Amino acid sequence: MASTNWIYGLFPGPDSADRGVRALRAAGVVQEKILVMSSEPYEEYSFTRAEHETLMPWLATAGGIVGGTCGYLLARLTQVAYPITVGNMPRVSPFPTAIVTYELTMFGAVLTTVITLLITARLARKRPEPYDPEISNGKILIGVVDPADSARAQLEDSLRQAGAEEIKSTGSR
Amino acid sequence: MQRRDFIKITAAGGAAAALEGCGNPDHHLIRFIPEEDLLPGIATWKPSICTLCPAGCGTLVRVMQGEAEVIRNGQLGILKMGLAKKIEGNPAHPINQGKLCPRGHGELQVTYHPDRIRSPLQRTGERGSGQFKEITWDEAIKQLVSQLSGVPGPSRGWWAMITSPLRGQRKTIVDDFAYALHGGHFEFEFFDSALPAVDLGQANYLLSFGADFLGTWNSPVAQSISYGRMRKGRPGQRGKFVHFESRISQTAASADEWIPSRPGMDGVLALSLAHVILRDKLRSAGSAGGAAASIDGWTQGLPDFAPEKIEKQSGVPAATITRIAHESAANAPAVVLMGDSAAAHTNAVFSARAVNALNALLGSVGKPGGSAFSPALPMRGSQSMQPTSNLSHREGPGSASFAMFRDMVTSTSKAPQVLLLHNANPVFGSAQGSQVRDLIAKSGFIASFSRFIDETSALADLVLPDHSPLESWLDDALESGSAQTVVSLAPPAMAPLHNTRSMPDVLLDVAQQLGGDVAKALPWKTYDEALKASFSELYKEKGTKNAKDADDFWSKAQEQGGWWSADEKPSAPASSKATASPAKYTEPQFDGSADDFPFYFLPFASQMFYDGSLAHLPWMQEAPDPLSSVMWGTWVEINNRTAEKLGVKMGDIVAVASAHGTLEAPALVTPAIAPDVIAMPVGQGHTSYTRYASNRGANPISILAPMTVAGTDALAWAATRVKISRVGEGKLVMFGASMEETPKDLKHR
Amino acid sequence: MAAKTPEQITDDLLRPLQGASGRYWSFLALFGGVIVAALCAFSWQVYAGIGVAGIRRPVFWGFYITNFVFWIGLSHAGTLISAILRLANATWRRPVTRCAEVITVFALSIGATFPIIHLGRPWLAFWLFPYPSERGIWPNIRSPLLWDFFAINTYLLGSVTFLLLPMIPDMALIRDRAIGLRKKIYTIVALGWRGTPKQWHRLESAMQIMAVAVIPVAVSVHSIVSWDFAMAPVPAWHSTIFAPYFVCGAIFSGIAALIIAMALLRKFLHLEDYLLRIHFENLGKLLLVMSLLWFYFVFAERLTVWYGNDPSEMTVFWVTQTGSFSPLFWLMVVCNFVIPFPILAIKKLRTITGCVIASIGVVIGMWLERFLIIVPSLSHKYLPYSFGTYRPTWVEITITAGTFAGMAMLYMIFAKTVPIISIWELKAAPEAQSHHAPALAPVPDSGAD
Amino acid sequence: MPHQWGMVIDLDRCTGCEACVVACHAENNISTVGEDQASRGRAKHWIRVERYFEGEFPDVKTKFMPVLCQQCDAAPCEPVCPTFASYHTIEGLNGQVYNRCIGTRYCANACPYNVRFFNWYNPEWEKPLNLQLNPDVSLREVGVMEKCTFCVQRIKAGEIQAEAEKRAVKDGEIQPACVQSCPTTAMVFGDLSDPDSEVSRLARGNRGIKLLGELGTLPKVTYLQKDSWHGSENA
Repeated sequence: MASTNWIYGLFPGPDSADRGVRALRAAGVVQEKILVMSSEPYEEYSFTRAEHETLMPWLATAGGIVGGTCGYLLARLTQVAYPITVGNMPRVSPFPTAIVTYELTMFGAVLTTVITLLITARLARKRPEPYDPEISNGKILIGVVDPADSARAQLEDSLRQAGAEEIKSTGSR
Repeated sequence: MQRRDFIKITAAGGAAAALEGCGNPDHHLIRFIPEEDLLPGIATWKPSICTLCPAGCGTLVRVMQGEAEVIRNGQLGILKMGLAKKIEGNPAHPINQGKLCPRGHGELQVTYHPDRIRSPLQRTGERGSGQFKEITWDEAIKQLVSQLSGVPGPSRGWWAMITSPLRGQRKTIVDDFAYALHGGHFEFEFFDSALPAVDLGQANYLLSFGADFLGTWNSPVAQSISYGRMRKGRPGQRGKFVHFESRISQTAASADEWIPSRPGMDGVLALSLAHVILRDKLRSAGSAGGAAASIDGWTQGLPDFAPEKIEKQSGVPAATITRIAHESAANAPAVVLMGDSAAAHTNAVFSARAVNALNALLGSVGKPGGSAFSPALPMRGSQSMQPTSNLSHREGPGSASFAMFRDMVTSTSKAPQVLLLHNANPVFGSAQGSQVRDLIAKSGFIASFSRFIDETSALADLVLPDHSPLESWLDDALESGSAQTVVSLAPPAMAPLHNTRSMPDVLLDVAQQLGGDVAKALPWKTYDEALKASFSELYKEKGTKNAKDADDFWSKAQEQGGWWSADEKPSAPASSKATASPAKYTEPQFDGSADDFPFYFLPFASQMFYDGSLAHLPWMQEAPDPLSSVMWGTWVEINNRTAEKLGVKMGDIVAVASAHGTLEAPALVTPAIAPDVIAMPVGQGHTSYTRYASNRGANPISILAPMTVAGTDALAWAATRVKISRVGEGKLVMFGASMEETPKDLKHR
Repeated sequence: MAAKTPEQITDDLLRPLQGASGRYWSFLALFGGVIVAALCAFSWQVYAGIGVAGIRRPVFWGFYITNFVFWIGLSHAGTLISAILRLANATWRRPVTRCAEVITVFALSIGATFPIIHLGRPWLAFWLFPYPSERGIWPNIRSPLLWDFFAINTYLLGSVTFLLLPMIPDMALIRDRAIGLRKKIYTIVALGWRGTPKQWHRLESAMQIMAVAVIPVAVSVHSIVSWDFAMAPVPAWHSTIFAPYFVCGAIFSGIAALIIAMALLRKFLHLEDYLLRIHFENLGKLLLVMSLLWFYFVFAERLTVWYGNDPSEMTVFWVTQTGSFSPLFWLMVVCNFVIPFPILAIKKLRTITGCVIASIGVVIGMWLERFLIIVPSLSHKYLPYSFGTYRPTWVEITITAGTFAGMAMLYMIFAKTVPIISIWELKAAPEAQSHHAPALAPVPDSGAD
Repeated sequence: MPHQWGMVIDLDRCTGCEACVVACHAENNISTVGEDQASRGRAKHWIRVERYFEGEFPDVKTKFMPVLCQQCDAAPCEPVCPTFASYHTIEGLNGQVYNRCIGTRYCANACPYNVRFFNWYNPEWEKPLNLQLNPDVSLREVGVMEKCTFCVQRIKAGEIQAEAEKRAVKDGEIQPACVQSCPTTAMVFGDLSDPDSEVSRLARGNRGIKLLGELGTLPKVTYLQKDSWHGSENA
């Protein structure tokens, strides 16, 4: 959503933010176009609800399995590839293999978790995104992406009525 | 009596074997040149002789091609040459049969020692300052010749040569040289050498009075080999070994029974054992023969030596003596040895006779499992110069002991005009060494053949460095260690590394330049010529069936490292010429009163340094002492209870003081020594002996009293009393940790 | 602190980032000096040979491995604790977690250097890594040192991410306030955080997963460290109790380190309103539990050895109980039990100072414990002839001091560049939000149209 | 069937003379470290003669026990090495590949017999002592563990020789330096896989024990315990 055309209001707190969101929805703005940003999770508020399902745990598990397999193969294959007997142990010794497998399982799980986070949370991206530093002063940003020019005025009103302290907008007019 | 004769008595009452000299040798002979066509990486084994102790083991030297940094006529350069890489026993050699003691390996480091003298040296600074400058051999020999010409003469006093005990052709050359030039040849050694061959291999019972026969005494490798046989060589038959001494020596450690006895009581104990044997009719008094005849009260059954009577003074329970006597009689063949400390008490002659009598009584002399001398040789092996202060009137060439040199210098109060030194370090190895040092320093001109600047050579005006044994021709005519005739011979194993020359070669050269009697007496150009001459004599005498002609005999001998024949039977030592006075028991005398000096002082030969002559070898310094595990240092052995009384802990520095000096060394607290004895290894405490030995530890000889074995001129080095006191904290460098705990695998069965 | 508004919180916690006092710089210089000294010592060791250290036959491991185990143990402070608290949803954890996790990351990185420092040929340390080399040689998977390699790397990744992820929103916060170069830097590290519900939620779930994952890793790491010893047939090493024993000891020392760190932060960064007595009390209780647990392990271990009565083990046993190592042993018991137990057990004494005193005792005690596990066993291994002793040289001592200085310095720098208490988590804490009511009104789902 | 090299040490023959110790130094280019380092426990003796006293004066018993690498079949030193520097050869030796060693010293800790020695510094031979070095044995640099190899260079030489002559290695043909020089023949070396070899026969004897055998390291060195005297007490 590399759009530079959007309109938003800054709300003092979560309650007004909630109202803002409801107002937008009432104005028929679809969820995808609603823009929310805050300096706190506010998980228990409805305006943050939409985003609550993720595959992350499953991906982590999958990553773990991949890591584990790599670990097992590394342990086993290196022991086979460099066949040297030590201390009367079997060529492929179970315990060490298990330990390495385990460690790399966890490694894989952790790594995938981090990567998944970076991707799904659209972190570490180059392209400019709509943002307002006021957020880190506790303000909550509620806005609309690519509003129809016709609807702009109406959206501004509803945001203001919801309790937005300030309305900002950019893009074509 | 002279030291060496006395030593022989300690052996088995034998007399020195006097041998006729080798006649006129023929010249124009091919010289043997050592092989130098070596393939890189391919080892060749060359026979040689170990010269590090008097045992005279035969060795094989592993020679491989290598690149050595050497100086040749003033130029430093890399030389591809055969280099000795390892020394092993010569399996063919009758003495050591392929085996070697720890010291034997050291000849490599003697050869490659960084502090070896690399060319002739002339003194520049004060005498003894150790400042020398390098000169050429021509200059060096010219100096020696000029110094020797005209001595002895009315104006020019006398001259002498001091060497370690020599054997074989070396001795011949030195003796003849000295005799022809009216000089004296004196032999110096601290510990005994050249003793009997003892056939332990077949012995069933072995009694040892102080003799460290598995470590340093006599021919340790030969004795160890037969000891091994005695223990486990004969299925189902294991000889017993009982050791009498006031301290657990490296040999005593292997004994089935260590019986601590008071110092100097060895003769008493021997006769006490004899007493029991006679009393209980285990042997008849007569069976002892001549050896016993010289013992006072033998025929009466030695009543004075009843175990009960001597229990107190000897410190050995009567019951023990009786038991040992019975065991030894019951388990023939039984052999009795005596040496080291036992032979270093003032009453050692008595002890020696007593032990011989016991040996005779047990009937082991000259028999398998007993003791015997190597058969006599048709070469001038060892011969004593008769004691006389007038060197010009002697019936023949020979050598005297160093003690006589001292007497001559002190009595005539005239130091020799010229003094030659070879392989002997009396300054280090004599009681009151400082006096000996002054004595020697008085000499007009001192030339040393030493390879290293030791305490004595430091006084030299001229140093004529000898080859290392591996670089020189060697020969040895053994008197001991084997039941058969052994003449060892070895060509150089490698070319000389430095600008050195073999001592006999130098003497022959000098003889030629001096001309006259000397030149006649020593007609050979080189040492190997002389050797070859003597071998052709030997061939005529003995070698005819081994070789087709003299040359063949000569080269065969070189290949196998000498000549020996199995069919030579051991010669039963001539039971001592019944000496005039029968041996009466005499109290051992000790220097210093028991009140002022409460402890007996017992120096002992170090397993690694022998008499100190090997202290300059890193391998020997770093090898842990078998008993103390001490490396790179010296120590004072103190009984743990005594130490407790004195408040001395392991490693504390203690001062050991005799009436003749004091030394300081760290204490080794051990249960393996009598509470009234302080023991100390000989070997460390050099003031000048290369970077590895100089100023390391203390030298026990330096505090010894000049006591001699009564009736001889031999030093009674175990006859000094000392007192000790704690000086302070110190450090012992030990490889092993504290030793009292024994892992259960080793618990004594 | 209920009084504190979000703005105040932000200001208070960002204050440390604005400039530093002369005292700060002088401390930094001091620690820096020690570190430089340690680096010189190590360079000297590499140049002259490992022989400049005091280790010798038979004590082939000394201070270095002691430090290795000690620091790895210390690293169990943060991640493990904060992970457990996070899962247990203990709200009081919020101000504590970050300064704990920082300890983990730094202690772990410091500890991980010691296996390399102690090598005879450190320049070949990379031979430990499993990579296809032209030599065709793979490392020996059977060696516990290899397990260490894997475990430590996993744990490092885990704890670093565990520390960094919750830092992102705070970085964004600073980004928005900073100017100039700082702004540029923080803009980068903020990874373009905007605080959309999606980001918030993903972050939360990631942290949940991490919390679950990092605990078993932490346990495995110290178990493996213990197996470095337990896998060798050395008296008093070859024991099944070692893994749990080490893990317990690790957490033990970790909490102690955390308490000390918190006390220092509280004092120097004036965080009296954030790091409250309750935090110290709770951690103190935790420490008390670990102290008892530790004592229980030590007792169990000794008891088994004593009844087992194996000669070689008994040698080591007596050497530590009554022999040459006994002073250190009993000092350890005092530091780890006799001092902390009463202080932490008696409510009156369980003050901040009390907890700190106990913790200092524990840190010292646990270092001694590591030392006493390694050295007495090695110096009394089976054959009495080759028993030996060990004295550290200035090299080992300097390097050890250097690592402590390093820890302090890293911590100081961190505290000056990142809010040591997670601002957003603190704001999000219920008590911080009490001033605005939760949303009750239902939200009609508008996703349909 | 590859050889399985083993050794028997008869404690009843051993006199603790330490010929083996010096022979080993000479054969294997073991550097001497000097007094200072020796005092810090850095002396290297691949074979040592342990000496133990039992009892108090005058009833003191002495025991010598040469200890060298026992070449265990289940060697604790091997699995702990991360770089395979210490490994098990086909002929049953505990090999030590100096070039692979990075100096963790783990093997030395794991070894119950303390027979592994570490190069704390680069070895030095003051010229011309370097000429004594045995070209068949590689030198070890600083930071490398070294140990008794049963004189593997001699074993290989013997095997190559035998192969060249198209014959099996004769019993007693191969001798490590220590065995070679032992004056009392207390040490016997040979192939344990050959039941008729002297070493096998002796190892089967009733005096045979394994040092610290209870650890299950399966040493290939057998000690024959000191015997006692069975002679008669009376004539």
